[in-house]
Amino acid sequence: MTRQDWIAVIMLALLAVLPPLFIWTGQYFWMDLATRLVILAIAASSLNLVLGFGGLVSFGHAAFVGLGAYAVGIPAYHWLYGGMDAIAVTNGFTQFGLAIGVTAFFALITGMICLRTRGVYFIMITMAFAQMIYYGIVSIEEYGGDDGLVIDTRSEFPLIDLDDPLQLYGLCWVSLLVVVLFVRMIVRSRFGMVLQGGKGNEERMATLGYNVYAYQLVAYVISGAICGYAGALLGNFTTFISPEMMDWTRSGELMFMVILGGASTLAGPIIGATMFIVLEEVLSSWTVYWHLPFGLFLILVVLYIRGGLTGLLSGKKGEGE
Amino acid sequence: MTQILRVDGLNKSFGGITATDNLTLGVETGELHAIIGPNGAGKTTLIGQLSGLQFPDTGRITYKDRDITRLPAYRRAPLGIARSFQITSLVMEMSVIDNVTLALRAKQGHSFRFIRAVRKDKALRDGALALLDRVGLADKADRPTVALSHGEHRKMEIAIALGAKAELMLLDEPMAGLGAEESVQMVELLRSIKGRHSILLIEHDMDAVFALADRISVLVYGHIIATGTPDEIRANEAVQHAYLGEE
Amino acid sequence: MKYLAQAAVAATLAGSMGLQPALADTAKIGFVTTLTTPAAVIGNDMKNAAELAREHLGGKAGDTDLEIIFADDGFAPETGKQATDKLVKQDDVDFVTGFIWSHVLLASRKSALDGGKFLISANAGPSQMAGKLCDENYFSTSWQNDQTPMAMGEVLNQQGVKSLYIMAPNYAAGKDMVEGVERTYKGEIKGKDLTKWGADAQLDFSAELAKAEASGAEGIFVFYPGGAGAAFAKQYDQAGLADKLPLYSVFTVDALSLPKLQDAGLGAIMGSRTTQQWDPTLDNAANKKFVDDFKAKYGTYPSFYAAQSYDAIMLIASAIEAAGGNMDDTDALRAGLKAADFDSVRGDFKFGNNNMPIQDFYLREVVADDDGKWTTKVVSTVFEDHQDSYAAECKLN
Amino acid sequence: MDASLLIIQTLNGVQLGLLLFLVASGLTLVFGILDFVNLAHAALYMVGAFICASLTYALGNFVLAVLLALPLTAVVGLVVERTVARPLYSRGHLDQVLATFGLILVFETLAHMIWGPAGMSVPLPDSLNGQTTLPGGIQIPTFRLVIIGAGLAAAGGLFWLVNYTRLGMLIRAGASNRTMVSALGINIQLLFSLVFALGAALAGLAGMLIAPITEASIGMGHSIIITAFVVIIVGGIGSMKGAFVAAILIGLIDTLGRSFIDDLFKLVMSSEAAENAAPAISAMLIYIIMAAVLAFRPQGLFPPKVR
Repeated sequence: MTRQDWIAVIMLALLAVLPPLFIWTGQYFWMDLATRLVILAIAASSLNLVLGFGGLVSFGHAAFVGLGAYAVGIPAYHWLYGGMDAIAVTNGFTQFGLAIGVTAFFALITGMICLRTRGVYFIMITMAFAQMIYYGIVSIEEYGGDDGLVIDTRSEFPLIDLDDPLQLYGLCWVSLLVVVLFVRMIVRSRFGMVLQGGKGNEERMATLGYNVYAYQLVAYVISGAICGYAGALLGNFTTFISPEMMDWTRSGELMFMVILGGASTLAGPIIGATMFIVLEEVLSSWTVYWHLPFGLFLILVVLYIRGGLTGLLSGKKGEGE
Repeated sequence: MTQILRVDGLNKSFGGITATDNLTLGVETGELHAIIGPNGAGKTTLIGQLSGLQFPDTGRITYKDRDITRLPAYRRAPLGIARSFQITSLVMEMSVIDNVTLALRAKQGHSFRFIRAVRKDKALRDGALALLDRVGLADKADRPTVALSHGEHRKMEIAIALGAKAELMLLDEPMAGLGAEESVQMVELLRSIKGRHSILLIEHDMDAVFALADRISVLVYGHIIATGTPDEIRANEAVQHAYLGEE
Repeated sequence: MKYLAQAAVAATLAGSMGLQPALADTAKIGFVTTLTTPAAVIGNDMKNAAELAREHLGGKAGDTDLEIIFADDGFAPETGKQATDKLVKQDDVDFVTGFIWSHVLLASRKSALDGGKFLISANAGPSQMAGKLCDENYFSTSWQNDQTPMAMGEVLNQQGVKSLYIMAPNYAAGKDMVEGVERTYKGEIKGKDLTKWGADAQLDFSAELAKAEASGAEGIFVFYPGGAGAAFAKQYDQAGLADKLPLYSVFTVDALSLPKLQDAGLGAIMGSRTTQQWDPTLDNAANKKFVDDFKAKYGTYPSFYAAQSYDAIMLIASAIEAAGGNMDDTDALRAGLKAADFDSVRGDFKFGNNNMPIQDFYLREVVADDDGKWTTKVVSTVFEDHQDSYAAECKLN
Repeated sequence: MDASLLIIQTLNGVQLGLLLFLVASGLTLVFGILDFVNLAHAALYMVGAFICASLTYALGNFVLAVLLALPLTAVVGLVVERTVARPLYSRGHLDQVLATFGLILVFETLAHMIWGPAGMSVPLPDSLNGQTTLPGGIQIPTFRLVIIGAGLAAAGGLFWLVNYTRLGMLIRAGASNRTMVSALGINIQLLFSLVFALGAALAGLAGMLIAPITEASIGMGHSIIITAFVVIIVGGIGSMKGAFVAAILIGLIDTLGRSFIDDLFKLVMSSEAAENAAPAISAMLIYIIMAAVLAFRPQGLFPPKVR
């Protein structure tokens, strides 16, 4: 275990212990924050797989989160109000499966086009696809369009009840743990080496005989699917979904979490999401002009904290994109 | 002898600039064929087309009697073509040995393997260490690539090309930026692998080229103006006029 | 031991959040409105009015202290819901009010009601919440969205406008407004445009105005609240449509946009007509005091948003007083709200079965006041004691 | 379909396209030469509009205000260049995107604090405020023609600057080969600062021109920056010609989409569904175009020759 792994372990342990304390002491709002944090950490971890380890700066990951959330909301909506019998279910396995399937498919189709481009073209085309989905959802009147959709019933799983905040949190936390371990496994596998090689030098990898495009596409699909899963959790948590979740600024926030915490580290996305939530909460309860210190902080982090907080904590200078 | 690589009537232009102009060239199996030419002669563009990172506008590239003109780079490598890069293009974030194992693993089928950690693969590691030993870098195997000197990076390039077990090695200025001492080492290293692989060497260092090459082609404005043994090239008037004369 | 530990942890947590233990004789009101983005201009007006109301009450309802906690919805339903969650779960307010936007209210509804709080809309009036989604703990001091445009539809009929072009933003209230005018208007509708809304709303209406003009309609009905109203009015003027395509608007030309339009010298807006349940010139003591003090304190006319927010605080105070300051007696509080026993700035009104106001609607006209400031005045009463069309769908009685 | 309506909408589309070009040209300049992704370009657009609005009230004259606001916006651009942009030139695009995203938040909040949330209307002189009758009896707001004129003039000026001046030569050289320019012994820092300031002024000009139509408001840059990026990506980053063609194309598609797409949809679906879907679909259109262009030409329509 490296020092960075230890930071991840400590973060996960803290996240396992604190929220039950919140419940115990009746701090339900803090519980909400912790749940949101963990879900965002999952999404940020999946973004980190492509952005940190793969060097693919996706500016459209919020679309995957949003799609995942709608994959929960739409079946629940039809289950309550009729129509579309094929997907009118509240079964959690079906809903989450749908979330993963839809986002993986969307990532595959868009990835096939996006990965043909490089550099800023890639940044912008991923954003463009996210905007397409955003406006696509806005145009679907039945699911509320711009107004969003209230999810009246959460996903149903055997044994656990997501209406209970602690159980919902438990599911999110276990999911985060699994995702972090999964990312760790991938990064250390042969696949992960090729992915990181492609980030460092794509031409080199090609002349060695690696079809970098295929590896990147697979990584992109995996990342999109995990984000879709995070979105399904988010939908269950907020019980309200709207196209706002997919706005380009949300994608920017996810990127910020990864960079703030430290790209291409395991702990980075968790720390980044934590800092993000804390900053947002503290600053916004302090002043309505909280975007000012928040923006300044963002600029300072980018300018001066290369390698993110994980880099600072582990005493090792990260790469910093 | 048979030709391992044959290039016929290759043309490539960017915008209005012709980088490769009706270029024809053959590399015999087992020879070290050097290409020299002044700056901007189109050497790197040529190697790009040979390795498949760029595609020619017209013309034809044959490798072991197979047309590979439009074959992408990652499909040429399995056929036995390896290249080194003029501007060092190692994966700086990775350790020295990881860079080399990447080359070894490329030969072992696909890498869509998600579960097992690669650093635990003993056989791979041994293979990579052996290669690093050949270029004299075994003791630095686990250091981050970025920490090595320029000369050592060039040696890593050679190790990686060797690791690819290539039949044809395309070497793009391996001496570039090396000091006198390092150049001598590199010449020795190249001499040690010469004969076991067919090599197309692009190089500025005339001493090295004339010491190593079996045959030399002279590239000027994207066109080969002469091909021959080192002695023939030295004696060639057109070459002297177009190239050596300007030095 | 467990309780001790629990208390210690709670104290630590609460201490770090700056929480104080809730006092029994304080009633907390959460006020969700827009304080960022350009729409903050509406939010600030509402906030000013709520603070004025508290001031007029002396900070107390009976013996109970009133505390108002303002929260920003960022002009977006998701953020608004989060703000409501925080008010409910962390601040543990007794009432949640405010709500400019229908979609924000719809998104926040469950958070407030499931948390056992009273929800009082000071503006948004989505049709769902007047009908199927009505709730015994949900009240409104404004209107149901359809009502105001329905009044306008009636005005259009009276004035013999034979065909109409409609423009509104593409969100819950925009759709309700369109539905409202279509409900009463009997002429031909030549065309309809729903434009992008939200933090990056479409504000350049060149294409839509050109379509409207080409449609040959005799009038144009629009709903563009907040800053978009001023932008629309300007382009309407620049396109020279004042003579060709008379403007009939709801919630568009108001005390927020008029000063701006006056600064920009947009005379074309003078005389333009709009319907509303309230007007600064309404002749009753409560309104006079409200408008005069608001002007004195903030230097501008209050908008209808302000009037409704003022009423919301007054309504809440009247309910607390009726319940004798016992914040745990929800039934008494509910009955107090339902009675609407306070001096509303719109004059008397009562709640229908769905807790929506049954009230008069007026036709208003843009005029200059004695000081030359642009404002509105009442021309006539369009509806008396008007109830919204969704009351029957509500299961309450 | 009504011919005169089509003409009016085409003019509206061209006007929108030229505004987009003003924003996009600055972006593509900064991007092409400095290799710097500047999301904060949106903030400069907003800052230009607010400065111009304030000056219009202070001076009582819109035209004068624009002339003064242009250099002021350029100065704001210079400050941004010095403080935030310069340290990021050598970094990756990711850092640039994030830092300039932060700048947007800072600028928008500052604007909120300075000018209030309400936004400012910008009054026009009477001469610009009415309508103009074009041949064929088509009436169009005069100021929209002014925007078209100003946009074309700015485009012309830029083409002249880029193609016939020494600065332009450096800019073109810089767009295709940065090392070469620095090798020429040019004060590259100064060139970068100038280019950045020029970009800021162009964005500001666009903001100033749109303000009298909508108003100067916080958040006004939010949607246009994304569209402007679409423009330069479709046109090919660094290409002025590409930016121009793509801007006009996207302006036309957006405007004509908004005007006619619901009529088209009504042919295949209920009129209600068409009216609801049309606005979103026309908003999607430009992204669909972008994806399509990049799918077939990953470098955009007019990629700069060598990079």
